Amino acid sequence: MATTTAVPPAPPQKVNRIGLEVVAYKGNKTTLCAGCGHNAITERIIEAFYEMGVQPNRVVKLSGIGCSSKSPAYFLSRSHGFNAVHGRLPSVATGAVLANRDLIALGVSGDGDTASIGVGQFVHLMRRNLPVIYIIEDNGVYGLTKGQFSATADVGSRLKTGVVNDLPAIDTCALAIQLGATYVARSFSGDKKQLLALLEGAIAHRGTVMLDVISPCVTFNDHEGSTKSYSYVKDHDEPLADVTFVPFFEDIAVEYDPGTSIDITLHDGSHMLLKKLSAGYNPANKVEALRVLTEAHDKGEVVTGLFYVNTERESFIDLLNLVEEPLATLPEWRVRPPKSALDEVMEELR
Amino acid sequence: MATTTAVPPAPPQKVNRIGLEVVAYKGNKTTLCAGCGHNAITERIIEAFYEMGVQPNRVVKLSGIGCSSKSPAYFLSRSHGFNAVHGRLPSVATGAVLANRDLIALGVSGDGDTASIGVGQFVHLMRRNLPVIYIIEDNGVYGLTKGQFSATADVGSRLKTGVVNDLPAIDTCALAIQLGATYVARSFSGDKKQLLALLEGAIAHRGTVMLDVISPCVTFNDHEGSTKSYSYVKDHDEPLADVTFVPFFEDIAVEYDPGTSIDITLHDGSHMLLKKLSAGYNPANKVEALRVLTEAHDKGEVVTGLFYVNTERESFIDLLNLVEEPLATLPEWRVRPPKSALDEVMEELR
Amino acid sequence: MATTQVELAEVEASPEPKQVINDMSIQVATVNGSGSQTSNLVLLRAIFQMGVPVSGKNLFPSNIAGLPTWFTIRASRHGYIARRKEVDFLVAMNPETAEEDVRGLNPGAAVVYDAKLAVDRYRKDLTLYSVPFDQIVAPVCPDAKLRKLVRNMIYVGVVARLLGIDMGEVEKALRKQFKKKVKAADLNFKAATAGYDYAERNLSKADRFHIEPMNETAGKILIEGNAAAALGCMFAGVTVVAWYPITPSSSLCETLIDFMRRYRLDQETKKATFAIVQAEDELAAVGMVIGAGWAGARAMTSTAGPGISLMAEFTGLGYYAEVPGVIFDIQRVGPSTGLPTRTSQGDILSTAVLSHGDTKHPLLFPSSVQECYTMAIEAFDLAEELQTPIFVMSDLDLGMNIWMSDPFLYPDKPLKRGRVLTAKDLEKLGSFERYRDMEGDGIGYRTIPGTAHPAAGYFARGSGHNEKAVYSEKPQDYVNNMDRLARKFETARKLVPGPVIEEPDHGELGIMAYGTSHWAVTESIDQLRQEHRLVADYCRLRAYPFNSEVGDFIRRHRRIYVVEQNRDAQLGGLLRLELEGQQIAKLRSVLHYNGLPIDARSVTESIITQETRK
Amino acid sequence: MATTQVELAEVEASPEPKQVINDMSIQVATVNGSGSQTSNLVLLRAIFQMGVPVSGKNLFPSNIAGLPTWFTIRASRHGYIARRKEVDFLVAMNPETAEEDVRGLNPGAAVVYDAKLAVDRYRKDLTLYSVPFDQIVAPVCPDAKLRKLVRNMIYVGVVARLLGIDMGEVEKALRKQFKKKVKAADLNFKAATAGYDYAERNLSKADRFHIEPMNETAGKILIEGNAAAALGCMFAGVTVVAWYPITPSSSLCETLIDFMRRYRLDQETKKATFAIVQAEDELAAVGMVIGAGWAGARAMTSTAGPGISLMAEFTGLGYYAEVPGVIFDIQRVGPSTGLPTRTSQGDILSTAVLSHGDTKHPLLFPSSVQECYTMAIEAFDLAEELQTPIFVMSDLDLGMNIWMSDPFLYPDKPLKRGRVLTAKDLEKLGSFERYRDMEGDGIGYRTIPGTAHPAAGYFARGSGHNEKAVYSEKPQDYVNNMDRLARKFETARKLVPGPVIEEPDHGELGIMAYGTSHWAVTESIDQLRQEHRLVADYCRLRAYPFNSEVGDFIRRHRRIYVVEQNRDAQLGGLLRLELEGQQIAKLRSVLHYNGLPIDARSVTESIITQETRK
Ligand SMILES: Cc1ncc(C[n+]2csc(CCOP(=O)(O)OP(=O)(O)O)c2C)c(N)n1
Ligand SMILES: Cc1ncc(C[n+]2csc(CCOP(=O)(O)OP(=O)(O)O)c2C)c(N)n1
Ligand code: SF4
Ligand code: SF4
Ligand SMILES: [Mg+2]
Ligand SMILES: [Mg+2]
Repeated sequence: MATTTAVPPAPPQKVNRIGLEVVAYKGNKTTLCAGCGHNAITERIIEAFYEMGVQPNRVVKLSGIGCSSKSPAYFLSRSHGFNAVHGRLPSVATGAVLANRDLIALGVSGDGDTASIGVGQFVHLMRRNLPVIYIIEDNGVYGLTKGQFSATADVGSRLKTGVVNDLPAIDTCALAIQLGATYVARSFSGDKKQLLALLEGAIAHRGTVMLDVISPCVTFNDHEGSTKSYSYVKDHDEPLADVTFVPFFEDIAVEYDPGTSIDITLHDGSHMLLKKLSAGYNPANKVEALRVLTEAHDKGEVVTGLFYVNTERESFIDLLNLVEEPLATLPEWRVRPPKSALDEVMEELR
Repeated sequence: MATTTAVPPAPPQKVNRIGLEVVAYKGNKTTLCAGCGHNAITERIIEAFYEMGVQPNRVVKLSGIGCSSKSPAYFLSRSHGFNAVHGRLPSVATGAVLANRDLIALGVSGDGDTASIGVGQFVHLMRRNLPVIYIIEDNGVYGLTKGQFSATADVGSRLKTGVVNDLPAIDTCALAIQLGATYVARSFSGDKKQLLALLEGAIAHRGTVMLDVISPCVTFNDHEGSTKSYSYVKDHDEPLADVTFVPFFEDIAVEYDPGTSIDITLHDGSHMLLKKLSAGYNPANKVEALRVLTEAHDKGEVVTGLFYVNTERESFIDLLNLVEEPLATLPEWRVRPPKSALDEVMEELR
Repeated sequence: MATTQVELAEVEASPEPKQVINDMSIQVATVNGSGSQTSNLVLLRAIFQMGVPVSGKNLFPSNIAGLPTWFTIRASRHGYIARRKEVDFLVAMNPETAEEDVRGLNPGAAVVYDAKLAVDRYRKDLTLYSVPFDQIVAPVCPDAKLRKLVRNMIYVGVVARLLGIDMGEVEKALRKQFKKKVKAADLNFKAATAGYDYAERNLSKADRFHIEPMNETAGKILIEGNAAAALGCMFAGVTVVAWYPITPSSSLCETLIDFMRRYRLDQETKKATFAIVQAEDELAAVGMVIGAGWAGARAMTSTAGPGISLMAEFTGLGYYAEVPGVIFDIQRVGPSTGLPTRTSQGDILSTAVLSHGDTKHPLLFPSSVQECYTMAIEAFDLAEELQTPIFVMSDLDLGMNIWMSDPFLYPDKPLKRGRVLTAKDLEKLGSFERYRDMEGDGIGYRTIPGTAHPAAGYFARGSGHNEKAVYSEKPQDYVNNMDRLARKFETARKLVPGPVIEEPDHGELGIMAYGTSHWAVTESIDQLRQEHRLVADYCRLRAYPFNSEVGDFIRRHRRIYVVEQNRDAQLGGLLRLELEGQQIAKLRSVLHYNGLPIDARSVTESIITQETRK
Repeated sequence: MATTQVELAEVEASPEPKQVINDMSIQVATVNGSGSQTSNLVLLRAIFQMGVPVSGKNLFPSNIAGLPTWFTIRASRHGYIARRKEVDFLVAMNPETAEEDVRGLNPGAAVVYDAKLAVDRYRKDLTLYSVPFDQIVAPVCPDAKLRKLVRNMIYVGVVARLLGIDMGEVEKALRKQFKKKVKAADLNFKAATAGYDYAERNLSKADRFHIEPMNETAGKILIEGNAAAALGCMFAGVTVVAWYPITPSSSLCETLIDFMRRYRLDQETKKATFAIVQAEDELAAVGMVIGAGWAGARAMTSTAGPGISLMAEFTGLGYYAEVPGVIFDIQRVGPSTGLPTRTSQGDILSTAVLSHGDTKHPLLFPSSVQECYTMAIEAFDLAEELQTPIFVMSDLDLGMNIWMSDPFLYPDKPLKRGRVLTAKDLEKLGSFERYRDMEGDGIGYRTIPGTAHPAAGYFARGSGHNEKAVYSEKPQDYVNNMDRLARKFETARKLVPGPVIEEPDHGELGIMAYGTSHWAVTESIDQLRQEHRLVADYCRLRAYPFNSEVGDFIRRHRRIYVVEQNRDAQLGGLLRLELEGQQIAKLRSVLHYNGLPIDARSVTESIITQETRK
C-alpha cells in the first residue's frame, strides 16, 4: 500500500513501527452495500492507523446510528467501540476522553446523524476543541432508513422517488470552523491519497478534527442530479491544495520546494505540507476559509482539502487542567479525600 | 413616544392606524428584576407592534424557558402565547405557523435557551426560512437559574462567583446567516431607536428574522469584565449602519440623501434605510457579513445593525405550496376526501 | 369467530388427511436487496387471488443489502393469519443460511433449492427439489445486471407448478405488482414461466402440499398496517404532519405523502391542504405537532421506541398544557436501538406514563389493518375532544407486513373537533376561562390563535397555571388543576374504544390480549378447545385507560391469561395499576419476546403448562 | 424514635401549658431578592445554637427578585422537623401578602409587622407587634442602597427579644453566616441590635411563645441535602461530572465544584483529579456520563424532572449496553415545567421504567441529609457492581432546605468498582465475553478502554448483541440477553438498601413511606397514638426494586397506608407492579401534592378518615 511520505515508496512492509501487521487494524466483514463509499473510508482508516503505528488498544471508536455508524465494526476490532444512540456520539466521546485522556477517540458519523438529529451536540463538540477525530461519512441521505434526504443534501438534488430537496445544505465544515474546531477538512471517499493524508494529519493533531468525507450512497443517492454521487464529485471536485503528510517519526521531506508549499507542524512534531494549487490559500485564516466555502457552496462546487488548522488553541483537556493520568483509573487514595477533609467540613457545619 | 419614520415627530397619537390604543399591546406586570434588559426589549416590542398597527389577534408569542422566555407574558396580552419547553420554541413555532399561515409568529428566547439546549432546533429553523421573528434576549448567562454561563458568554468574561468562561462564544448572527435566515441583525436593549427600527423591519419581513439583542442581566452579569454589561456594550458597540424603518403606509422619506444610504424594500412594500456609516457595507452579501462578524468577534467588539437581508429567497410556506387559507380551519369537505377516493384505493388493493 | 369454529368442527371430525390442502406455510430464504420481496408478494397475491386466505411475514435484517431474510407465506383455509412456527415448504436461495434452514424443518417438509447449495447433503427425510437457477435465468435475461433480480422470479414459477398455483393468477398478480412498468413485468413473467416450465419438465411432485381454489377472499384487500393508518389519517382530515424517519414507522408517513398528493391537493389551485415536514429529529417532530395542535390543526407524527423516548418532555407539555396531537408508535424490539426490524409490544407501560411528574396518556391498541384505519380516525377525534396527546400503539408486524382484510368503510360520522370557541361564541360569552371545568368532565373550552376577538387570547404553558391560564404557584390552583386533569382521564376511560369480549361459554378461564397478539390468541383458543378440551373466554383490549367492562370480565373468571409480546408483562402492569387486588390475583402472563410475531402454538403451550401447574 | 416517644409520654401527661416553650413555627413573609434569606438563617442558627431542634422550609417563587417568599422556622423540643401547617409567630414584611398572611393565622398567634402595613386592621384575636422598620434602619445604615438588605436584619433582633433568643447566639450565627466579611457582619449585627433595642424599649411581650436553652443539638450539623449529596459524591471518588443547570438540582453540582476544588486537586501538581463539565443540555450531560462510565470513570449527573425526561433515550442505552452511571433527580413539581420551586415525589414511576422497550432502573430514596451523603456513595458502588445507571430520587425539600443532622461518618468500606478485567487478568484468561453470565447473577465482566491487551476490546452497543458483544438479531441471543438482564435486576433487589422497619407493637395497621415523607410520618405515628390511641407499624422504603422484607411487612398487617407526595400514588404503583394480589388488596394511599412539604397533620387526618370509613 502506498505511503504518502516523501521517501520513495519502500517495498511493502510486513509490520509497522510498533511491530503490528495490518490485520491488527482490520475489523469484521462489512455488511454495507457493495460499492458503498463508507467501505472505502474504512480502508483508509485502517491504512492510516497502521501507517501511523497507533496502538489499537489506545483507540476508542464511537458512532451514532446509520450505515456510516455501523462501519466502526469493520475496522480496528482490537479497539473498544461504542455504537451509541442516533446523533449523540459527541457527548459519549466527550465522556470517554474526559475519563481517559490517553485515548485516541475516533468518531464516525453520517450526515443525518450529524447535521439533522445530531447538530446540537456537534455544535458543542466543535466549540470545546476536545481531542476527537470526528468523521462525517457524507452521502446527503439517510441510507439506513432507505434514502430520505439529510440536511447536507444540496438544493435541487433529486431522489429516485423523484422527491427534490429544496432546503439549503448545511455546510458542516463552515460550521466547524466558525464554532472553533481546530482541524477542518473535506475529502472524497474515492480520493485515496488525499483522504489518507488528511486522516494521518488528523491522528497527529491534538484538538477537535472535523473531517467531512463525501461518500456516495450507491443504493439511494448515486445518480445524475445527486451532488453526492461519484460522477458529480469527480466533475466538481476542485482540490484546494495538494495535501501531504509526513509523520514525525520519518525525516521531513527534502525535495519539496518550500516556495510552493506551507508546512504545518502538528502537536506530535509531524508535518503537514500543503502544495499551493489554489493561489495563496492559507489554512490559518478563518475568514478566508469561510469565504472559500461560502462561495463554493453558492456555486454548487465541492471544494476538498484542509480548510483550517490551528495548533495554538488549547484543547478542552488543557482548559480543565486535568492530572496527567487517566481519571478512570486513579487509585482510591487519590479520589477519596482523607477523613481530615470530612472532619473539617463537618466542623464548619456545626 | 418617538417614531422612527422620516416625517417630523407628530404630536403623540391616541390610536394607531387600526384604531387601537397602545394599551391593547401591553401585557401583565413584569416579574423580572428592575433594570433587566429584557424589560427594555418588551417596551420596544409593544411600541413596534403598536406603530405598525398589527392586529394583536394575528400575533402568536412563543418562548422557551428562562427570564427572557417569561417576557411574552408582559406584552400583547390579547395575543395567544405559548411558553413551551426549554430550548424548543422553534419547533412549536413551526407547527403553529404551518397550522395557520396568517399568524405573525414572534419567538422570544434567551441565549441559554437558544445557543445551549436549543441550538439544534435553532439551526433548523434558520435553515427553513419559515416566517418567524426570532429574538434572542442575550445576556451571556442563565438568569433564571442564577447566573451560570451560556454559550454566548465571551471568553474571559467573569461571573460574580469568580468563575471565568474559557470557551469561545457562539455567534448566533453568523450562524443564522450561514444557515439561511433572511433577516439577521444584532442590537442592544438600551438602543431604543435602532432596536425599534429593526423590530419594525422584522415585522414587515417575510421569512426567518433572527434578532440578537444584547440584554444585560443586572443581577448576574452586569459588571466590569462582562462583555454583556451595559458599560461594556456602550463602549464597544460600533453600529454597522444607522438603520431607519419606513412603514409602507407612510410616504417614503424624502430628505435622505440616497448617496449615503441603501434602501431595502421589504415584502409589504415598506422600506428599510441603512445610512452607511461603516464604509460601503452592503447587507446583501453573506460573505461580507460573515467577515465583519468573524473579525469583530475575534477583536471582542460588538457590532450592531442589520447584517444580512434577503427578500428573494422563498419562505418555507411557499416551498410547501400551501393553500391560501389557514390549514387549521379548513372545513371538513376540504380535508376529508370523498368516498370515491376511498373506493378507488380499495379497488387497487384487491 | 363463529365461521372458523364451524370449519374447525368438521376438521376435528376428519382424520389428518394425507394430502394437505390450503393449510401450509411457505418460507423463502434469500438475502435482502436481491429483489426477492417482489417475487414473494407475487406468490402471496396469486394464492390470495385463488380465494385462499393468506398472510405474509417478512423477517428482514437491519441493513440495506446482502444479509439473510426470510419471507413466510401462510395459506390457511381456516382463515388463520397469525405467524406459524413450522415451515412446510421451503425455498432455499441463501447459501449463508441454507444448511440451518433445511436442518430446521420437520420431517416431510418440502424444499426447493438452488442446485449449487446441494442441501440434499443435510437431510434424507424431506422432499427435495433441486433447481439450477443460474442456467434457467441466463437465456431468460441476457442483461447480466438484471439477472440478480429476475433470478428470484424463477422460484415463483417453480413453486406455482409444485403447489398447483394457477399461472394465470401469477401473471395477474405480477402485472399488478409492476403497475405501469410493462417491460419489467414481461421480463419477470418470462422468468416465472421459465421456472414453471423447468419444474414441469424436470420435477415430479412428491410432497403433500397443495393449493386449491376456494372462495374465502372475495372482495377482500391486501394492505400493510402503516398504509392503512395513513389512509385513516387522510380521511381523519390531518393537516400538519411532522416526522423523522425510523424503522418500522417511516412507511406510514411516506405512504401518507403519496395519498395526500393524490387526494388532498385543492381541486382548482392544486395547492396542498396539508403540510408534511421531515423534521430534524423526534423532539422537533413532536414539538411541531404540539405547536400545530395548539394552533387548531389536526396534527400527527409517527415514530418507534427511540423516538418515543425523545418525545418524553414534549408529551408531558402536551398533557399539562392540554394540546391535542396524535402520535403513532410502530413498536419494534427494544431496549435502546434493540432489534429495529423485529416486532414487539414493549413500549406500552413506559408510554402510558411518558414524561416526569404525574403524567398519563391514553393509548389505542389496533390489532388489525382495519383498526389501523379506524383507530387513526378515532385518535384524531379523541385528541381534540380530550385536548391531549393520543398514542396509537401499533407494531412492526402490523405496520410493515401485508394483511388480508375486508375493505375499509367510509367514515359515517363527521369529524369531532372538540370544544373550540369561535369569535361568535366569544361575542355572546364576552370572555372565557381556558382551564375551567364547565361541564364537569374535566375538559375545558379552548380558542384557536388567530380568532378575531379581543378576549380570544390565552397563554398556554407547561408551568403552573390557574383556570384563566394565568401563571400561578398557588398550592390550591395547582391541586384544582391536577384534580381536573384526573377527572379528564376518567372521561377518557369512557370515550376510548372498549374491549371486544367473546364469551360464548362463560367458562372459568379467560384470556386477555391486545394488538397483533390477537391473531395468535384466537387460533390458540381453537387449539385449546380442540386439543385440550379447554374452553377460554376472550377479552381483547383496544385502549388504555380501561373501562369497567375489563374489571367485570376478570371478575367473571377464575384465571386470566394476559398474552403479550414483551418481557415485562407490560399490559399486566397497566392492569395492576388500575385493578383491585382480588382481580390482580387472577392474572397470569403469557409472554413472547424473541422479536418474531407471536404464534398460536407458543400461546397454547404456555397456557397448558400453567394450567397443569395450577 | 425511642427518645421521642419517651418525651411524648411525658407531654401527654402534662396538660397543654399556658406558656409554649420550644414548640412553635415562626414564619417570615418577605419578597425574594431582598436578602431576607440571610436573616432567616441567622435566626434559625441562633435557635439551633441554643440547643433547640429546628428545621427551616423556604417557600420561594420561580423568578429572581420581587415576588413573595415565606421562610418557616420550626422549633420543636420533641425533635420534629417535618413542616408544620400552623404558623404561631409571623413576621409580616411583604405588603403584597400581609393581609392574606395575617388572616390565615390561628387565634392567639403573634405577629411582628412593618408599621406601614397596619395589619392590626385585619384581626383582633392576635398578639400584634408593630415595628417602624424604616425609622429603625435609617440611623443604622446611612447608605440607602444597602438599607433594603439590612432592613431585614432588624426583625431578627425584634424576634430575638420577643422570643427570648440570646443575642450572643445571634451574633455568633451572624458572624458564621458572613464568614470573612467582617464589615458586613458588623453592619448587620448593628441592625439586629437596633431591632432588639427597639423591641426592648417599645414592645411588651404579650404572646405565649418562648425559646429556652435545651441540649438537643450538641454536635449536630446544619446542611442542605444537595450539599450532603455533593459530599457523598466527592468521597465516593467521582471523577467525571456532567450537568445542566436546573432548579432545584443546580446547587448539588455547584456545591460539588466548591468541594472538589478544595479537596480534589493533586497535592503536588495542583491539577484536578476530576472533570466537571456544564453540558449544553441534559441529553449531552447523560451522554457524557454514559461515555465516561463506559470508559471506566465514576460518572454522574444531577437534574430534575424535565431533565429526566430528556435522558430517557440515553438511560435506555445505559441499561441495555450495561454502563454504570449515577443520576440524581432532585424532584420538583411536574408535569412539564410545573412548579420549579416546589417539592414533589412525582417522578418515581416514570423513572423506574424510563425509556422504551423492556427497560427498568434501580432507584434510591434518601429521606435525610445523612442518606443523601451515604446513598450517593452507595449509588456509585451499585452502578459499578450492577453495571447500570442508578437513580437517586431526592426532592426539593430535602435538597434545598437546611436540615439538622448528626455529623456524617467517614466511609468504612473501600470503593466497590465491580467486575473489571485488567490486562493481567486477560493474560491469564486469554479472552473474555463481555455479556456472559459467569456467576449466575446476571452480571458480566467488563474491560476498560485503553486496557493494554489484544483481547481487551469489545463493542458496546444499544442494538442486539450476543454474549461476545457481537451484533446479533438471532431470536435466541436476544432472549438470553434479556433474561440475563432480568436476572441482574433480581440481583439488584438484594444489593440495594432494604427497608427500615419499625414494628414495636406488631399491630394490624402499617404505614409505608419513602424520602422526605418520612418526617411527617414519624410525627403522624405519634399523633395517631396520642390522639387516637391508634398504633401503626412503619416500613420506610429506601430503594426500588423492593426486597422480600417489603412483601413480608405487608403480609403481617391488615391495612397498609402508603404515604407519598404525588397525585398518582406512584410508589403504590411500583408496589402493585411487584406484589401479589392479596398484598395489593391491603394498600391504601395518603397523597399530598400541593407542592408544599407534607406535614404530619395531613397524614393523620387522611388516615383517620380512611380508618373510620373502613
Ligand atoms: C432516535 C432515532 N431516530 C431515528 C432513527 C432511525 N435512523 C437510523 S439511521 C438514520 C439516519 C442515518 O443517516 P446517516 O447518518 O446519514 O447515515 P447513513 O445511513 O446515510 O450512512 C435514522 C433516521 C434512530 N435509529 N434513532
Ligand atoms: C429541560 C430543562 N433544563 C433546564 C431547565 C432550567 N432552566 C430554566 S431557564 C434556564 C436557562 C435560561 O437561560 P436563558 O435562556 O439565557 O434565559 P435568561 O434567564 O438568561 O433570560 C435553565 C437552564 C429547564 N427549565 N428545562
Ligand atoms: S444504503 Fe447507501 S449508505 Fe447504506 S450501505 Fe448501502 S450504499 Fe452505503
Ligand atoms: S436575573 Fe438577570 S435576566 Fe433574570 S430577570 Fe433578573 S436581571 Fe433579568
Ligand atoms: Mg447519510
Ligand atoms: Mg440568558
